[in-house]
Amino acid sequence: MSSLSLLIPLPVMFFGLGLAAGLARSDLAVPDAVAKALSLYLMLAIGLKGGMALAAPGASEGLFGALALGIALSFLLPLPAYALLRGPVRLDRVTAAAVAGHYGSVSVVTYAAAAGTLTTAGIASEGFMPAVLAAMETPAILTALLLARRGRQGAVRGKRHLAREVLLNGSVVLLLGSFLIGWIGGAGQKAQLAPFVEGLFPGALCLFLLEMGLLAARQLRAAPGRLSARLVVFGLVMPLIGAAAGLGAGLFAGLSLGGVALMMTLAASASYIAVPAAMRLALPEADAGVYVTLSVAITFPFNIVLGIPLYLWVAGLAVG
Amino acid sequence: MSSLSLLIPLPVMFFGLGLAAGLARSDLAVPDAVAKALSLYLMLAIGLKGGMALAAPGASEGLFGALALGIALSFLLPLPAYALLRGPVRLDRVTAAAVAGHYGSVSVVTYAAAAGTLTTAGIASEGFMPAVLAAMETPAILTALLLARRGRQGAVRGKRHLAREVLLNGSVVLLLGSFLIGWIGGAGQKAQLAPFVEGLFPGALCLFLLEMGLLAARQLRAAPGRLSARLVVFGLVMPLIGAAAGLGAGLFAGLSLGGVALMMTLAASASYIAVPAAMRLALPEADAGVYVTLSVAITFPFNIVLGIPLYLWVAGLAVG
Amino acid sequence: MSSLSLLIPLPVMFFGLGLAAGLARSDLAVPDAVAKALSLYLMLAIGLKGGMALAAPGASEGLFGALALGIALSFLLPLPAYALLRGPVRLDRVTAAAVAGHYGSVSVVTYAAAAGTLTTAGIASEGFMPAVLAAMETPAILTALLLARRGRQGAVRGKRHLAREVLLNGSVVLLLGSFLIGWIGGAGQKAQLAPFVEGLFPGALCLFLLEMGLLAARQLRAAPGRLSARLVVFGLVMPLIGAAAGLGAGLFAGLSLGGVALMMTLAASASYIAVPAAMRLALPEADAGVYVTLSVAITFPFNIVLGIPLYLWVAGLAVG
Amino acid sequence: MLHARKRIEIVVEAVQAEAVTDLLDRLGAPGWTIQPVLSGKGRQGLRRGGDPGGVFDNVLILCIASEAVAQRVAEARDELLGARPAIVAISDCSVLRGEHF
Amino acid sequence: MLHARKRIEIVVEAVQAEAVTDLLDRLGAPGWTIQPVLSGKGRQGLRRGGDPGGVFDNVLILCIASEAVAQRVAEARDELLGARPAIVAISDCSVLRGEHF
Amino acid sequence: MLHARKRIEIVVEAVQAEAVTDLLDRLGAPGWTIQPVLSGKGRQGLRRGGDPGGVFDNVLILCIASEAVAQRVAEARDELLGARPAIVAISDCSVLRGEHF
Ligand SMILES: Nc1ncnc2c1ncn2[C@@H]1O[C@H](COP(=O)(O)O)[C@@H](O)[C@H]1O
Ligand SMILES: Nc1ncnc2c1ncn2[C@@H]1O[C@H](COP(=O)(O)O)[C@@H](O)[C@H]1O
Ligand SMILES: Nc1ncnc2c1ncn2[C@@H]1O[C@H](COP(=O)(O)O)[C@@H](O)[C@H]1O
Ligand code: NA
Ligand code: NA
Ligand code: NA
Repeated sequence: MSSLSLLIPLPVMFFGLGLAAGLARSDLAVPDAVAKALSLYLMLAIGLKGGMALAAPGASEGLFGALALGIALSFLLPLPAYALLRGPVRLDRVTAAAVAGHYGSVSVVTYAAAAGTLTTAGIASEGFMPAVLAAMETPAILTALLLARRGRQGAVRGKRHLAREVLLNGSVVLLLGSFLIGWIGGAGQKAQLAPFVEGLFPGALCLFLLEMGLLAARQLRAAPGRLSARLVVFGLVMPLIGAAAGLGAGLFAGLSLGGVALMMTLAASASYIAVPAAMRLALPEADAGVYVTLSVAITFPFNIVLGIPLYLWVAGLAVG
Repeated sequence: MSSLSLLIPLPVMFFGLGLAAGLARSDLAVPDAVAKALSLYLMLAIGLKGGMALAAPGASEGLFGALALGIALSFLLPLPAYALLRGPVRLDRVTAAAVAGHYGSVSVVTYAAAAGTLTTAGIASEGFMPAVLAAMETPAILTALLLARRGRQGAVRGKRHLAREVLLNGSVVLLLGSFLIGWIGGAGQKAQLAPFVEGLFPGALCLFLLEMGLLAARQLRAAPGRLSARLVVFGLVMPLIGAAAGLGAGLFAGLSLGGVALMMTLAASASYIAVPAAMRLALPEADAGVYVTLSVAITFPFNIVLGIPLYLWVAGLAVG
Repeated sequence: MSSLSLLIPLPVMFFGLGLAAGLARSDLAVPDAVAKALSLYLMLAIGLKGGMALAAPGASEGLFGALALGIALSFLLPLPAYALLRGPVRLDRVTAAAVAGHYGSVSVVTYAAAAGTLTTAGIASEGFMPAVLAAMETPAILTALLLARRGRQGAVRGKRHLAREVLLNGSVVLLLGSFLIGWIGGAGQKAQLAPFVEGLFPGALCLFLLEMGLLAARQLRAAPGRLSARLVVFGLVMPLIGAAAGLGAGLFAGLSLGGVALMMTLAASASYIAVPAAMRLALPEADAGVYVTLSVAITFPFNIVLGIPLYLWVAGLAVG
Repeated sequence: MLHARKRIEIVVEAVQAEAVTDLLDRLGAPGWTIQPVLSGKGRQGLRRGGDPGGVFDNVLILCIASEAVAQRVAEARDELLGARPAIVAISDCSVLRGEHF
Repeated sequence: MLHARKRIEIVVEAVQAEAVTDLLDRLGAPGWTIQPVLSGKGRQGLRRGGDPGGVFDNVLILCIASEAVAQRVAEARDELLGARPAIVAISDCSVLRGEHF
Repeated sequence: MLHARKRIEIVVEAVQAEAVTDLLDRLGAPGWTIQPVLSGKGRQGLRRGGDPGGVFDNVLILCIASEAVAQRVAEARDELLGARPAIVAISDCSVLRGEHF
């Protein structure tokens, strides 16, 4: 039994449970408010923990390089995604742009799963990685909009909302804010916050992945005809392209083994909260069934089941 | 003071607080989403903890016997219940069948309270008891439907939903799923999950029992004329019949003291989530005010206040 | 960095984060059910912890004096508040009465922040202070109603609800109930409940203060013209008057340094749950935009940022 | 088969909902349904629920009743307006099972 | 520009909602919307949702449809009433984009 | 005592709600109320809210307004349909306190 458990981390098994329950049409459900609470908790804990780690002497070395490279990845990764989606996948322009935006941005839970795997394996990583996570959330939205508007007239609808969505997105604010608070104030209060920030983390991740599995199943059942075989292939190949780019960026920034693995994971992951909401607002013509399903039901499980161990292995070869 | 505290466990006092607040019409309330979250948490923690315990060498001995006996109890206990309800209590057939179904099934929180009492008293129990809990949830629903249809024509309404409710009921899926995950993957990650699975358990139980007390009060106030004196007596006697059957099954399965006490508690307890929902769907003619109130406001408090200590004492005599 | 962290406790920084996010119109949001759950948790934990502390030998000395003085403060503090609001602030009678009621009552989160500061600083306080907190919640409501009705005919609307609101207010019931349960039953189960009651406390407080910051920003944005400069000054001066009265009461009751600081904090704080709801019901003519905004967006931040350190310093001078 | 009835729709503060439904009960309404409201705008400006005291929460109360009851509700104007409803709108509808309303 | 349609409003137990919407689908309704209900009163007395099994939860189903569909719903009385709705109220309305309904 | 008004009911994606209420404000509506939606079905098939990004959440916007405002809403068809509402249904109602609407 324990050999299986070495292969599949416990939280990932809860994703499987949720997926199986949802596909079998069980009435198991996690209330929305609980899912939102877990998501707030994960961001707060990731931010605080990173900020506290950064308060250690010398820990901020390399921060700005990693931030700049992360932001560049977020801006640029939608370009190969868009090329694939317009070329071989043959998606309409607006939906292709919207999907591309998801792959430039990141998934907080995928990051959390990777961070959990590192913790279990006893591999350290740079304390500032949560800041990179936050910085990569929204630049891709702008690239997606430029791609969608290429050669077309017409203002973006709901500009005011959109600006808020990009600059003041709730995830970004909470991640960066908790990170700063942990950095400024955390050193002295680390022990006091440990039961909340560290003790609860694995359990909360299990519960949230259960909900992600249920959500993935719901998307798969709601949109059976929506994902063509080509789209599914894209959802499996694009993370590998992202991971390769993340590997380059991580090595260039001189990150540690853990840091490179996290950078690969970030680049490989696709947004499932911030970008869908922004796309729905800015590009209502794009098919939400496509981008939500692809991100949640194809790329997300691929990353947490196969991707993370793969990225960790490759990072080990490259750094070690 | 401490003498009272030895008699009444702390979580049970929170049930009393909720009941008193509700009967006095205080505006104290636990939001639905929070109650659902607590209920999900309790099932996940019970399942994981049991599964991890089962991963220990030799711990699965007796599992199948206990499972089979638990399922048999769930199928059969509705029969004496129905006989009492149709005979001395003089309930209409359909409501009698619906109520009977509740008493074959089980209550997760009653189980959690009993497990908490065992932990406090330092008494061990078989790691597989959460699987027995899950297995006993739904067989009773089928017996209830057969009793309701006896000698009558007509298909069950909403069959498709009902099959899902019985086989893929959310509680069953989450309990069994967490149990399996704990079994397969838990050994190595026990320490990491302990703050979540064990540290939070007593507190979460307190909060959930507060909500159960508020709910019991709401039911008692909403349905003053609904429970005849005979029904109330049934709600106090039926758990004793169940506990006696559970005692027999536990001894026959060769369980330890703790295991026998839990088996008695399971057999004595009445469902308040899965069975009410199934009955509302399948037997809309049955009076939901009767079965919910009886289960939540009579049998549940009886079990947690008097039943559990009694069953533990009797199990001690029988096993010791 | 650590010098700033000594000045501003971590939870207070989360209030700042929420406030900033809200004022900048970020879409960061804490679901209602989560805010309610956190509020229930804080009250349950404060009550239990106090009750358990009181179970220690000799710990109840001075309880009744402190209770009586707390109740007297709650009844009387609305009088100077009303005088200021009718005189220099020139508020209409009914709104003035409603606002005055808020300042006689207390804020559970302000108390929690003060208690957290004491814990961090290693300063002890009387175990019975949570009972004083509960006792001070509602007497001020009655004074507010008397002030509003002065010289006017006419029954109070919704009397039945109001009586419940005053006597059986959810916060009062949960605080007092948990306190009693902790007192009666806690001694033996302290260790078992510690992860829930103590381990989670700082983290839960951070999350709740984030929500309070968002709420304060919402109020400030919704009611830009509602708070005159004079009202804002009142919202900053009245806590000082309350704190002075609390200082006298605390010294008179013979409390320790920590106890005096808490008594000052209680008297200085303004209600933001129980009293607003009661006022909306009993005095619908009063402007809810004024009293909610003043309490949540002016007095609350003043107390947690400047007030608590000030009260602690003054208490040190007076007691030490 | 279909019977003509009135459909009464009232938006009111959540804290006042019980006062309104008590009035409907007294005026002989056969039933009512309370629905949640997320936010709204009226003479007092924007209202968004969800504050800790529930002070800014509104609800919508729906009541299907006979013409006679609707008449009485309209006539109980003063008492009804004492609960400060934001809207009281009445329209026509037909119901299945007229015996119930 | 505006097209006359029927507005069908059904209050029913949450556990029966799918039975009702399945019926609406079969009778050719172009769509429907399910809204939450906080509490209500009817012949069975007070009903307040939120119990753990969801047994006392109600929902409100809104369906805008053509006269013909509304007719069929009224005629499917027996099947509809099998789901034990508390209210089935039908009224007139006009819609933009008549092609969709 | 009762004054004739129009009842406008719009089902729309939650992310577009503010665009619709801004339009209502500009067209002179005296107020509006936003209600939650649990799930629904329309031309795009089943829609169930509650995904993390809120992408599939719908809301129902209710607006009681004068005939003139309702007219303007119907005429603002193009702008309104830019927000892609699923339903825009208008019906008759009467209100207490006509001065407010
Ligand atoms: N004309 C209207 N149409 C729909 N809802 C309204 C209207 N006027 C007011 N409301 C609702 O009633 C609440 C209170 O209105 P008021 O008291 O006028 O500010 C608002 O927040 C809206 O939810
Ligand atoms: N006349 C009515 N107007 C509005 N809602 C009603 C009416 N009658 C019943 N209801 C709703 O339907 C539910 C069940 O009604 P009943 O089955 O008659 O008890 C009630 O709890 C109300 O939510
Ligand atoms: N005929 C209808 N009656 C009631 N609600 C509808 C109707 N058509 C659509 N809706 C609602 O509008 C949403 C979106 O519709 P659609 O864009 O047509 O898929 C659906 O999920 C329903 O909530
Ligand atoms: Na990415
Ligand atoms: Na049983
Ligand atoms: Na005060």
